Amino acid sequence: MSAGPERHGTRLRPGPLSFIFDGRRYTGQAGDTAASALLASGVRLLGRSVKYRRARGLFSAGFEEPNALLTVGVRPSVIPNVPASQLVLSEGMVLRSQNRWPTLGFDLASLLQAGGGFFGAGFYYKTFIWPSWRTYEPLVRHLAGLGEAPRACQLPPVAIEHLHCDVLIAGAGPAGLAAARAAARAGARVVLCESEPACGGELEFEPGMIEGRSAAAWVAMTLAELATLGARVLVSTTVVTDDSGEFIAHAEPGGLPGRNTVYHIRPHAMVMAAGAIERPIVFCNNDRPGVMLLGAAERYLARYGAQVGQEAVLFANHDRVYAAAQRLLAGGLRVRAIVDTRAADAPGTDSEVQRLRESLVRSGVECLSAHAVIGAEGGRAVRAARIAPLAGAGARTGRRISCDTILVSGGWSPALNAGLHGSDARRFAPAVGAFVAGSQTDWRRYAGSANGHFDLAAVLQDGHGAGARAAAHAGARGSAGAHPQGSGDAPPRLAPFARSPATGPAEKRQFIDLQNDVTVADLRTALAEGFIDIEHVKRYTTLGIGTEQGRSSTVVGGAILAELKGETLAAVGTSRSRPPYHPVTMQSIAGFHVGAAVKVARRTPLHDWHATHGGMLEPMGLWMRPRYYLASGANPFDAAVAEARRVRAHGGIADGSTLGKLEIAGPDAAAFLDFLYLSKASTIRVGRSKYMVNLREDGCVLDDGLVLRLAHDRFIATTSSGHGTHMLAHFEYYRATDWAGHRVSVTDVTEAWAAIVVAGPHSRAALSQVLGAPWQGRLSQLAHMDFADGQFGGQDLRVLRASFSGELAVELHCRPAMAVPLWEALICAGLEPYGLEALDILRLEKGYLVSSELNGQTTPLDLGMESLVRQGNPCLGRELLDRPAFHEASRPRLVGLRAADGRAQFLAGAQLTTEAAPAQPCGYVTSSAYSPTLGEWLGLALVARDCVSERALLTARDPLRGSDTPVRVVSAVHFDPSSERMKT
Amino acid sequence: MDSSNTCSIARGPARTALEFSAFGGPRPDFIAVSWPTAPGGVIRDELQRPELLHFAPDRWLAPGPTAQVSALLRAAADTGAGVLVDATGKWVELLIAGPGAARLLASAIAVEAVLDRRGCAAVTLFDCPAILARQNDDFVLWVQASYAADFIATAERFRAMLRSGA
Amino acid sequence: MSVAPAAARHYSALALLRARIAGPGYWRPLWTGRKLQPAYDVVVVGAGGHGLATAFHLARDHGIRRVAVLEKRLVGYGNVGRNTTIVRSNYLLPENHYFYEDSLRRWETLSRDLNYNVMYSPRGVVDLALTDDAFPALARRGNAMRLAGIDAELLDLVALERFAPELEPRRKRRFPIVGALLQRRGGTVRHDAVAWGYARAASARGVDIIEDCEVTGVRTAANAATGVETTRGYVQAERIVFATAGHTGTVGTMLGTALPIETHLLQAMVSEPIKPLINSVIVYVSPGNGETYICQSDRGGLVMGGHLDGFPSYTREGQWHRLEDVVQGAVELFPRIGGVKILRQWAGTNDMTMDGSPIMDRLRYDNVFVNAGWCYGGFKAIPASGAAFATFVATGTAPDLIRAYRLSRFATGHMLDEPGQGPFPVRL
Amino acid sequence: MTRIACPFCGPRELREFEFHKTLPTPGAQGAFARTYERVADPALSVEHWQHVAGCRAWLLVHRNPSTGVVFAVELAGEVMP
Repeated sequence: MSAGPERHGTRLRPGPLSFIFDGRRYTGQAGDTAASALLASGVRLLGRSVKYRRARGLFSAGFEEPNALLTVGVRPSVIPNVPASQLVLSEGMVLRSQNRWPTLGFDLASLLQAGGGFFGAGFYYKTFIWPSWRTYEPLVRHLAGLGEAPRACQLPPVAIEHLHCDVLIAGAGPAGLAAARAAARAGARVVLCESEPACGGELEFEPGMIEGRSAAAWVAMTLAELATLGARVLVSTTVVTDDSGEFIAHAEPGGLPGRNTVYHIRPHAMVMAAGAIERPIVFCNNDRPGVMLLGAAERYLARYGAQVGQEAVLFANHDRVYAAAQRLLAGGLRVRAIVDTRAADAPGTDSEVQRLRESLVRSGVECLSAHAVIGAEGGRAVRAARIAPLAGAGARTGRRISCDTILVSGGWSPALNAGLHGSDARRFAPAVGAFVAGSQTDWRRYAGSANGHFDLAAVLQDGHGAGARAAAHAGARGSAGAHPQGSGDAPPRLAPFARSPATGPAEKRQFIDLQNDVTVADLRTALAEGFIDIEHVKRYTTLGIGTEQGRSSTVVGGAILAELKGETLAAVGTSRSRPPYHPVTMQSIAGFHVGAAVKVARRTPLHDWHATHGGMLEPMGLWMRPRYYLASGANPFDAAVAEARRVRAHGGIADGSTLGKLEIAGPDAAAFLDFLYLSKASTIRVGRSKYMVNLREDGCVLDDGLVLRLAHDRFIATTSSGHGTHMLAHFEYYRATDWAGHRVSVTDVTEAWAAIVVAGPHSRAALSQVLGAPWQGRLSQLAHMDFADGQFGGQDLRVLRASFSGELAVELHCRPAMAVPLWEALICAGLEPYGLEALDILRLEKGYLVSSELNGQTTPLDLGMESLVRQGNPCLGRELLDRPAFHEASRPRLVGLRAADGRAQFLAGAQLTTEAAPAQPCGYVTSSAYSPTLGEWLGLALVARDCVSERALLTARDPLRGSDTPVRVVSAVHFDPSSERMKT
Repeated sequence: MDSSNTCSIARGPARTALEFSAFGGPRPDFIAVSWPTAPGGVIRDELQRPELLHFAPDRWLAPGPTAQVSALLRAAADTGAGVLVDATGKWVELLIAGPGAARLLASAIAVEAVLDRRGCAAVTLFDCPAILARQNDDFVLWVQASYAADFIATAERFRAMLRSGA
Repeated sequence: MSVAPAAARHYSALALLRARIAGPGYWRPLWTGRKLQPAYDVVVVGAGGHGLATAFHLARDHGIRRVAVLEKRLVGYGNVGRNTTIVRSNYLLPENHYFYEDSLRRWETLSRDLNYNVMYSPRGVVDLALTDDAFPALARRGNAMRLAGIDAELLDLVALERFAPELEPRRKRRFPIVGALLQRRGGTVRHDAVAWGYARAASARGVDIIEDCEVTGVRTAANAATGVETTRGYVQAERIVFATAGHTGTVGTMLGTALPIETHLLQAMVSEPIKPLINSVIVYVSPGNGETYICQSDRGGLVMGGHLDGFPSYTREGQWHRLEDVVQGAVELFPRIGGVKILRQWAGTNDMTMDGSPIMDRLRYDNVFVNAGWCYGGFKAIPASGAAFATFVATGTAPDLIRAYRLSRFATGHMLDEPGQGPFPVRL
Repeated sequence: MTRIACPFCGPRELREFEFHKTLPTPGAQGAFARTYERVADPALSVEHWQHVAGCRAWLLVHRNPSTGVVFAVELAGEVMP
């Protein structure tokens, strides 16, 4: 489509721009939004409504757009539901209309609208009961939903900036600008956020005079001054919510995700100057393409030189309509009539407005008082407005004025509670016909229309005052100077008017919520069925839950509800708004936590070695650990079996650096550990270690590990890898509370020590070779659970003789810088690495506990630690362990399992049953693995005590995986029960 | 490219690190004249590099202590008011330098607020536990070693984004 | 037979046609605004799901004539209308899975039982395992369910891909998916409809539902409660039922009993509506971020929830940074939804017990009953809870189905700690 | 909810802190009461929190759980609960 003559507007730059809408190529101009370019190209039909699929066009020029939502981009990576009014075009952009099939012009499902009242509020609750909702649901789901579901997302990660300032101001209209200037002049560090790409608010099109200049010149001058005062002005940026005193603002240049920035702003004071949103007046067929907000027409004209139509009827309840009409007339729109709901002698008609009105009449505009537009004619576009007097003859039928556009304005509703959970106080202001801010705090206040100010002079003064007070609250000591003087359009003097009179059937086409097709008839139904509170009405009718978050509908909906209930709007109230203030993309919310970076990964000092030597790294909590090594086998099972076999036959090394290590030091260290562990640490001799378990407050086992006594007053407590962070907090908690005032400290040294496990019959020979002469004698002197400190390569080395494999083994604790050289030396000495999977096999063969036994549901009694419990150490959790339930026969007990036939496989997660009660589990398999050493499947299980006897026969029932395996209860220690291998 | 947003991220040398923990209670007598007692207090060498950082209640970090600092810490431990723990390898030192350093860190935290009237602060940057301090016009930080690789990767991504003027 | 109130209009497609012909005035209020009477057999405090269902069953199953439900604000204004609408019975412990299975069976027929379409949608609930450890834990749970006669399937990656291709289970991820537990009969129910449906059905059976009536105290005499003080005056009651969710702790304080309950916020959020993308309910727990669960409403919005906000609160204002955790999880799970926008967040106040399971017991007095501690699980429990609790209140004996939910279990050690996290509601 | 001012680090974002538990009734004796009983006062909640993303100090926080207003924050142990 041809470009037409070049248009002029505040947001336009010269130069054509082509884009595609529903497969057709159009030409716009640099700076155009999709809305302005399509308007200029004469496109009126832009979407279909959710429920009835009625034809819809542009309704607004801002975020409150309920109708003209587009899908942007090409498949698979599309962005759905982008308001055309917010979307700044770029060359070649591909746009599609939504929610229609097969085409926007002819939508099959629009036949539904013939059902009219049938599909009204509550429809779904009353039917589709037989045979079941599931029968109808797929069709309903496909008819519902607005834009296309994206098949991919190719958005880059967002930029993030954390800002600290004295005063944050949301909104850069006249109030916000005056506030920012006052605060900055007073010496405050100011951040000013404006949702639109340009500052000024309605000053963009309302030609007021401020401080002797045109409004536009004043805006430019103020922005220049703010820049010199060091204020940050962020355009296309909306404060979306308050996160406990930290405001989150999202910048989305061009109205489309792609180059987003998320700001976390921490101000000392906040001014909300978010302006007001024009509200419609509801009449029959007020949803037809061509019915639009009056302010939208002005914005499209001033910003983009775009005409919203040829011939218009204006419909309003206030004085501002006359000045607007004059500007639109001057801009080339033929204004056929102005329909004012107020009586001719209404107090609003002051002399200046009278003069304006007379001049409009002279220009051929018909000016009607005490009249209303009672209906729009036309299907896919407005063809005429039906006008009627509000009283007397002709009030029901009215007369027809042909036009293609009806511009409507029912006043303005302040944008309150920008993302603040709707919890701020608000009060009804009759002169505004809406709610304004109520009581305010020093640190967060409102300015401008939010306080009910609608004439420029008052708005500027209010903004200035709010900015100055906010700066003072933030501690700025300078003078804010005098408030800016200005004059603009006359005060609106509106007379609240929410909807035109209508007959019953016509109320079914009086649309309140355009996106969700909520009509006056729906409100009546809701009331008749007892949904009388505004919150109930919202939930029952879906009023105000659309993508524009009810901006275009909640106040007018409340007013109509008040009318139907015979109450005041003040009494009816409005439903609570919910954050975010603007819908924000999930990618922006996710921040940098996307893809591989979704969660930080912790790496051991050997991480890179594993990665470059075929170690299959897998997450364990935040840690990355090698599960197996590719060189050992192609799949996890084969590799683990080979690695485990190798350790028993020869030897191997494993990375144990993820084990948590807490250094507990001070004169009270031993007593502190006695409190935190089931058995006593104070009996450990220096140079020795001990396997110990921690209890949770309720007596269940929390964690297990070794405790090493380094000195009389110094210990290292190791924790399992997955619990390290939690155990650190646990130790710190009791140090800070019950043990406050005692002389003990807790220091996390997990990362200060790498740990290499060296296990297997060949391990001692390899170690002697690697550690060399200084260690030779000491190694052979180390008894089981002894450790020795020394040096390796000039750095600290601790050799701990402990085994979790049942083999002769040590753990080498070294500084991280030495981990790779030590590891490689061990490899040179003939040892090969093994992974977590093999480690688990080795542990299981020895009956050592893993996380599936320490699952937070087991007590030390369940795990066979009666002797430790009986020692009677009065540790944390000990008292509650005496509760009767923990001693009942139904409590589990840890046992070993083998297949009855010595061959069959059984898996962890299988439930165990007895022959007597085949449907009632008496326990379950906690761990299982194939043991290459014993040549069969082994398991550990928790089984009710009354079902446990040596050689008892149970069934491992695994219906999920289709197996029932007879298993026999055996000792949990499957291999080398006397532990000769690791002790010699 | 905007030169005001450029910065570099450099790993410091691996050095001995000591952590001192006091047992709390009344103001202990170990405190020498130069000991940083205020929250976030730091003592620095002549090049303004932090030598002893008070990063948490009753806790101090000495990254790469000189003989003098070591002696100071040992003397404090000898009074019995606290203990010294060798944390060598726990922290990875990183220097973030250049005109864009503050902006890079602002991708993770409100730097100015966090370091307001203090020499150092314990923080979490891109989900990584760290101790952050100013060093002349630049920033120095000690990240817990297991997080360091991820921290550098995330910081480098933001650095590239800022350099390209996003 | 009590006098059928004018509210009774049977719902059907035919009735809709009739209404269209009859014009306005055909439909009647779902529950009638009757006047508060001075005395009742049972006063139920709280017109949420549990309170309304209990009242309904008291009237329908036990023929108790004088029942009132007193509500501080509006019918269904609390958690019943703030949850993520998920119903399932995939619990590990027998005490829990038999109870929730009873509930799920009731969900299957509830629309017909209430003559109100609550839109039960058995689209399948998928619990993902992200680590090798998690997979056997899911198997343990699933096998326990199967042996109890409850449907459960364990899906490997191939089966998961077939069931939910939109998940792209084999995509390379920071936390790779290893498998899933599927309960096909699990799914969603339109939450508001449950409150309204029960209110309508209870009202039709003569229950007085009184909104804007806050209970401020309990009057007692001789070791029994005699009635409740309300903002509309004193009401005498033979028996009192508290079903006040997040305010149960305060009820305990009112009666001088410290309960093992903390009140926490649980938030939920919804995206803009899009065409169908996610066809089941997906639940997963990732290390460090806690839980994310996501499904798509029939209107097209992606409904998400996660872990608790993290500290006691009655504000119903969810923390944005908790929302970030949930959204990070959702985007990690479905990278394609990165460009879809979040529209609203909201929160409910959850009565978190010290073992994560509910409390259905007497409280201090023989004729005071408390139905609480539903933690995250309250919504899906409503039908079973209402039926069983009504039996308890009417007969004085707790049915087997809920006997394990007694308050004394903490003292005896019979906790029902499904996740094994001990006496702390908040732990990631 | 408002920000928590860590006695050591100064005011930090709420996301840096982790709640642990509500304290039992003052004077509660025995492991059972300390482990299971919670005070439910909508006007005042006394709690233990940790500044996990900062100095890791354990804090004693007095808060109004109905408004989110924080009355006082001190290091745990300085005043025994």
